[in-house]
Amino acid sequence: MPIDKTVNSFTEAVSDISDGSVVMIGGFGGAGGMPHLLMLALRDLGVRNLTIIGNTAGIAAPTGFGWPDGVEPIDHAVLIENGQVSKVIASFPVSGSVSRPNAFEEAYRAGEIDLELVPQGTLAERMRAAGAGIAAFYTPTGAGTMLAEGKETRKFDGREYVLEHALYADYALVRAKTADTLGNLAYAGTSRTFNPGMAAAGRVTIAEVDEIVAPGGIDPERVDTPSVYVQRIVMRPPGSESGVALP
Amino acid sequence: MPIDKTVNSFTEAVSDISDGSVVMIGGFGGAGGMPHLLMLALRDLGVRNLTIIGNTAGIAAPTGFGWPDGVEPIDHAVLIENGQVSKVIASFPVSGSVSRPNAFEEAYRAGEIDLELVPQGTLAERMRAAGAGIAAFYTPTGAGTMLAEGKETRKFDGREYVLEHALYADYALVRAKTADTLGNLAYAGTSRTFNPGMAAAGRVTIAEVDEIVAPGGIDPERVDTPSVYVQRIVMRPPGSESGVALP
Amino acid sequence: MIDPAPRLGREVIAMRVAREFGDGEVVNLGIGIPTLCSDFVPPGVQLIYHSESGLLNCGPLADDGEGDVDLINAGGQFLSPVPGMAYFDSAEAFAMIRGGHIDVTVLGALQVSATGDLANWFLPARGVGNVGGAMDLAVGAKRVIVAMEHNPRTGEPKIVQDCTYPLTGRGCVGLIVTDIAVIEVLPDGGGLLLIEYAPGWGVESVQANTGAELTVSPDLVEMTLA
Amino acid sequence: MIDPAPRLGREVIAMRVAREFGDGEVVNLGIGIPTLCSDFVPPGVQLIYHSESGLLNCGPLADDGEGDVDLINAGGQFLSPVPGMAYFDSAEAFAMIRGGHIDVTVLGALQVSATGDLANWFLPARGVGNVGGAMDLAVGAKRVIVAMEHNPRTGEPKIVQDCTYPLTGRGCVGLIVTDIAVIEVLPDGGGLLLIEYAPGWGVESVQANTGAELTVSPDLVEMTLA
Repeated sequence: MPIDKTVNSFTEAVSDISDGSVVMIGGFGGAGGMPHLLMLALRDLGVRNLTIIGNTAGIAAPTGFGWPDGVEPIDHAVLIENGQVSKVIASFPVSGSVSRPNAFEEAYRAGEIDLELVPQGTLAERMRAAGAGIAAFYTPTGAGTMLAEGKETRKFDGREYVLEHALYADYALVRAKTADTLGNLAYAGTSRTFNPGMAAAGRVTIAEVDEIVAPGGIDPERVDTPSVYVQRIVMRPPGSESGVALP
Repeated sequence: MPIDKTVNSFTEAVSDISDGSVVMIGGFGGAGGMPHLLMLALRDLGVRNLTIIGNTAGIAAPTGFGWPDGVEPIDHAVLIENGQVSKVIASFPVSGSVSRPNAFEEAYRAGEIDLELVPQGTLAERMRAAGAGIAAFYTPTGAGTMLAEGKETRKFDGREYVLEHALYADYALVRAKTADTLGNLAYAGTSRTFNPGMAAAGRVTIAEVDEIVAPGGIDPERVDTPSVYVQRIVMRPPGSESGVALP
Repeated sequence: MIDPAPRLGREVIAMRVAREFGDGEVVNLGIGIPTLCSDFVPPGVQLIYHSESGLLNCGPLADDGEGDVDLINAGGQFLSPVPGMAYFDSAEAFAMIRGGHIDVTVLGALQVSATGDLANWFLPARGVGNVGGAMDLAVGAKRVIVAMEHNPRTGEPKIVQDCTYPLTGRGCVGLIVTDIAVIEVLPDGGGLLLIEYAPGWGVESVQANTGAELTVSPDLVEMTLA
Repeated sequence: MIDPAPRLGREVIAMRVAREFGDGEVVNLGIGIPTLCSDFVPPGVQLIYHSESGLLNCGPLADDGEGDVDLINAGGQFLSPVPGMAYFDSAEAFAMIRGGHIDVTVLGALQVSATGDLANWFLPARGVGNVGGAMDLAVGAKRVIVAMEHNPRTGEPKIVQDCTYPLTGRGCVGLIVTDIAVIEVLPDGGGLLLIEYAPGWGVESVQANTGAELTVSPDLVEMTLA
C-alpha cells in the first residue's frame, strides 16, 4: 500500500497519549514552530501527570515572546493551567520578567510541578543523542555550576566536562511547514529549532503541518526531518498557515 | 570589507599544509563529493608524513567504486603513491576485492603506513563531536569486537557502550556543489556524506566547489554547511562540474 | 555428506528474505545477496530504502551510462531517483541506524554463532579489512537478517557454536536465510531454531552442514515461495 | 562615595563594545545592552551574527507590524532578512557555540569575579530562573565580553573577588565594559586590569565601585569613542 502517515484530526493524532506520558513540545518559545493545535487537543484529551520537555514551559502569555501584537498566545501554559503537568524539563521555563510570572512559575511555587533545568545546548544535544543512539556524552557546558551538581565530570586535555545522558520521549509533538505523505518534513526559517531533535528523540512523533504534499513535493535536498523519524502527520486548517491565525 | 573567502587557485588554497599535518578528505569513496583538485594540489605541494582521514583510503582505482566507466579515478591514492602519507584513519580503507589491492593496502603491507580502522558511523560521529565541542561519547557500535579492544566500555540500561573521542583535523578538504562568498555550502545528492562533518571538525576547512555565488545565491533553508565552518573556497574550472571531467 | 538436493540460487535466497519485509518498513540492504532482495518485494508492500551513502528512498540501479556520481548506494553503484527521497550527511545516516530507526537490515556473513553473534567484515588471512557500516547496522537495526550461502565452497560450516572470525556484533542476528534452510536465532541465548528447509533437504542434512545444534521447530516446513 | 561624573548610557557601553569587533567575525549578542551593539558596528567591519534561534546572518529588527513568526532572534524579537543567511536547528546552533565557531559573544552579567567567573542567569531571591543558552556561550565562544552597568541601583559591586550568585561559567570572561570603565580579565587567574575609565572618572573612583582589586594598566586612558 502507498505509505500515508496522515491522520485526519488533531484529536485522533494524540488519542493514545496517556497519564504519565513523557511529551516533547517543539519550538523555541514563540508562535513559530510550535504545535498549537496538538497542544489544544492534548488539553482536551485531559490526560494528567505528564512530563513535558521543551525549550520553555510556556512564556508567551506574560511576555508576548515571539508573538505578534494583539494575538492571544497558545503554548505549554494551556496544559499547565489545566493541571495536566507534573514535571517540566526546559532551559527557559519562566517569564523573563519577575513581575509577570507564567503559569509554570505559579505552579512551581505552589509545589505542583517539578523542574529539571537544562542548558539550552545540552537540552538539544541530549535529544540528538537519543535520536542517534548515543547513550551519553561529555560536554563542557555547565562545568563548575550548580547545573552540574551531582553529575559525573571528567577532564579531557585539562578541561572539565560534564557527563550528560540521552533524553527520550514517549511522544514528540512537532510543528513543520510542509510534510509529504511519507512523513518527510520541511520547516520555515527559525521555526526549526528543537523540532528536528525532538522528532528523532520521540518514540512516536506527531507533526502538525501547514500543508501535506505528495512524495516529491519537497526537494530531497531540503528535507530537514527525514520520514523515518515521523509516525503521524496532521494538517492545520486552511487559513492558519501564518502560524498565528487559529480556528 | 565584504567578506569573501574565495582563493584563486588550488595551489594557494593548500599552500600552508605542512609536513605532519592531519588532513580530512571528503566524500564517500567515489567520484561524487570528493575534492579531486585539492588532492592533486596537495600532491604537488609534496608535504609528507601526513595523517589522512576519510571514509576510504582510495579504493576507486582498482574497483571503479562510484566512478563512471572509462574515467580515470582520482582519490587518496595519489597521495599514498607519492609517499606522503604515514597514517590513515578510515572505515573502508582497502579494495573490496582481495585480488585487486589498492595503493594503501600495498603500502600497509610494506609497513609504510599505519591504519586506525573506525566503524563508519563512529567515524562520522567522532567528527561531529569535534565540530560540536563534545569531548567524547558512548556508542553501542563495536562493543564486544576487536575494534573496541583497549577502549573504555560502560553499561547503560544493561547494554554495553564504547567510549569514543572527538576526531579533529588541522585541515579539512571538502567538496560541495555551490558556495557563496561568505562560505555557506550546498552539496548535491549523496555527495554530502562526510563533507559537513569534516567541515565542522577541521581547524581550517577548504571547500572545492563547482560554482561560487553572491550571498543570497543559496536558499538559506538549503545551506548544508553554514559559513562558520568554512575558511577558504576555491572553484573548479568551468566544464568540470559533473565531478569527473578534470583538466 | 553428499547434498540430498541442489542448493538454492542467490536469487531464491533473496526472494525468501524479501517475504520478511512488512509494508512501510525502513530497510537497509548490504552488498551481495542482500542487494538482490529489492527485486523480489511482494506486491502491496512499499518499503523505504535507507543507504549509508546518505539517502532515504531510491529507485532501482541506473541504466548503464545513465549514472550520476551524486546518486550512489553504499556499494558505489549508481541509482535512479524516485519521488519522496531525502538526502543527508553521514552523521545523520548513522544516527538513523544507531538510533533504532531502521526496521530491517539484510547482511551477508562469514559466520553466525548459536547466540546470534555475527562475523562478516574481516578475513584473518588477508590481515586488513573494511568495517564500513557493518558494525553500526549490527547494533542499530531493529532486526538483522543474514542472507548467505550455508557453506563456503570449502564446505565447512558458517553457522557455528562460536565465531572464530572477528565479530561484527554480539547477539544481533535474528534470522538466517541460506541456500538450504531458514533458521531463527532465539532470544537470550536460546539457540537456533530450524523453521524451514530447502526442497529435497531435511533436518539431518541441514544439521550435518551446520556447526551448532539446531532445535527443530514444531512448525518446520519445506521452504516455499508462493 | 559620590560619583565624580555621570555614568555612561547603555548606548555608549554598546558603542565601546562594538569597537572590539574585528572584520568578518562571527558574533552572538545577548539580550539587553549586548543587543544594542549591532547599532554601532564601525564602518568597514562586516560581521556575521549568530543566534540560538537557529540562524547565521540577519538584518536589523523588523519594522512594527512587519514581523514574521518564522524569523526571530533569541529574545523572541522579529528580524528582517538579508542575503546570505543560513537556517539550522538547535543542535546545530549549539554545536557552533560549543565547538568554538563563534568569535565573540557579548553578555550581560549579575556578577563577574576577579578570575573571570560569570554569574548571569539566576537571581537567588526569585528561586527559579532561565539558563537558556548562557552556559553554552560562556564555555564555547572564543571571547566573552561582558557589557553591563558597573553597579546595580542598590550600589554594591558587581565585579567581585568571588561570585556569590550561582555561576554561568568559570574563568570565561575576557573583557568587561561598564558605564564607568573597561577592564580586562588577565588569563590564568592574573586578576583584573583597568585599561580605560569613563570621562571624569579615575582609578580611585572606579576601584571604590569595584569589589575586587584592580591592577592599573600602564596604558590606562580615558575612554574615547572616536
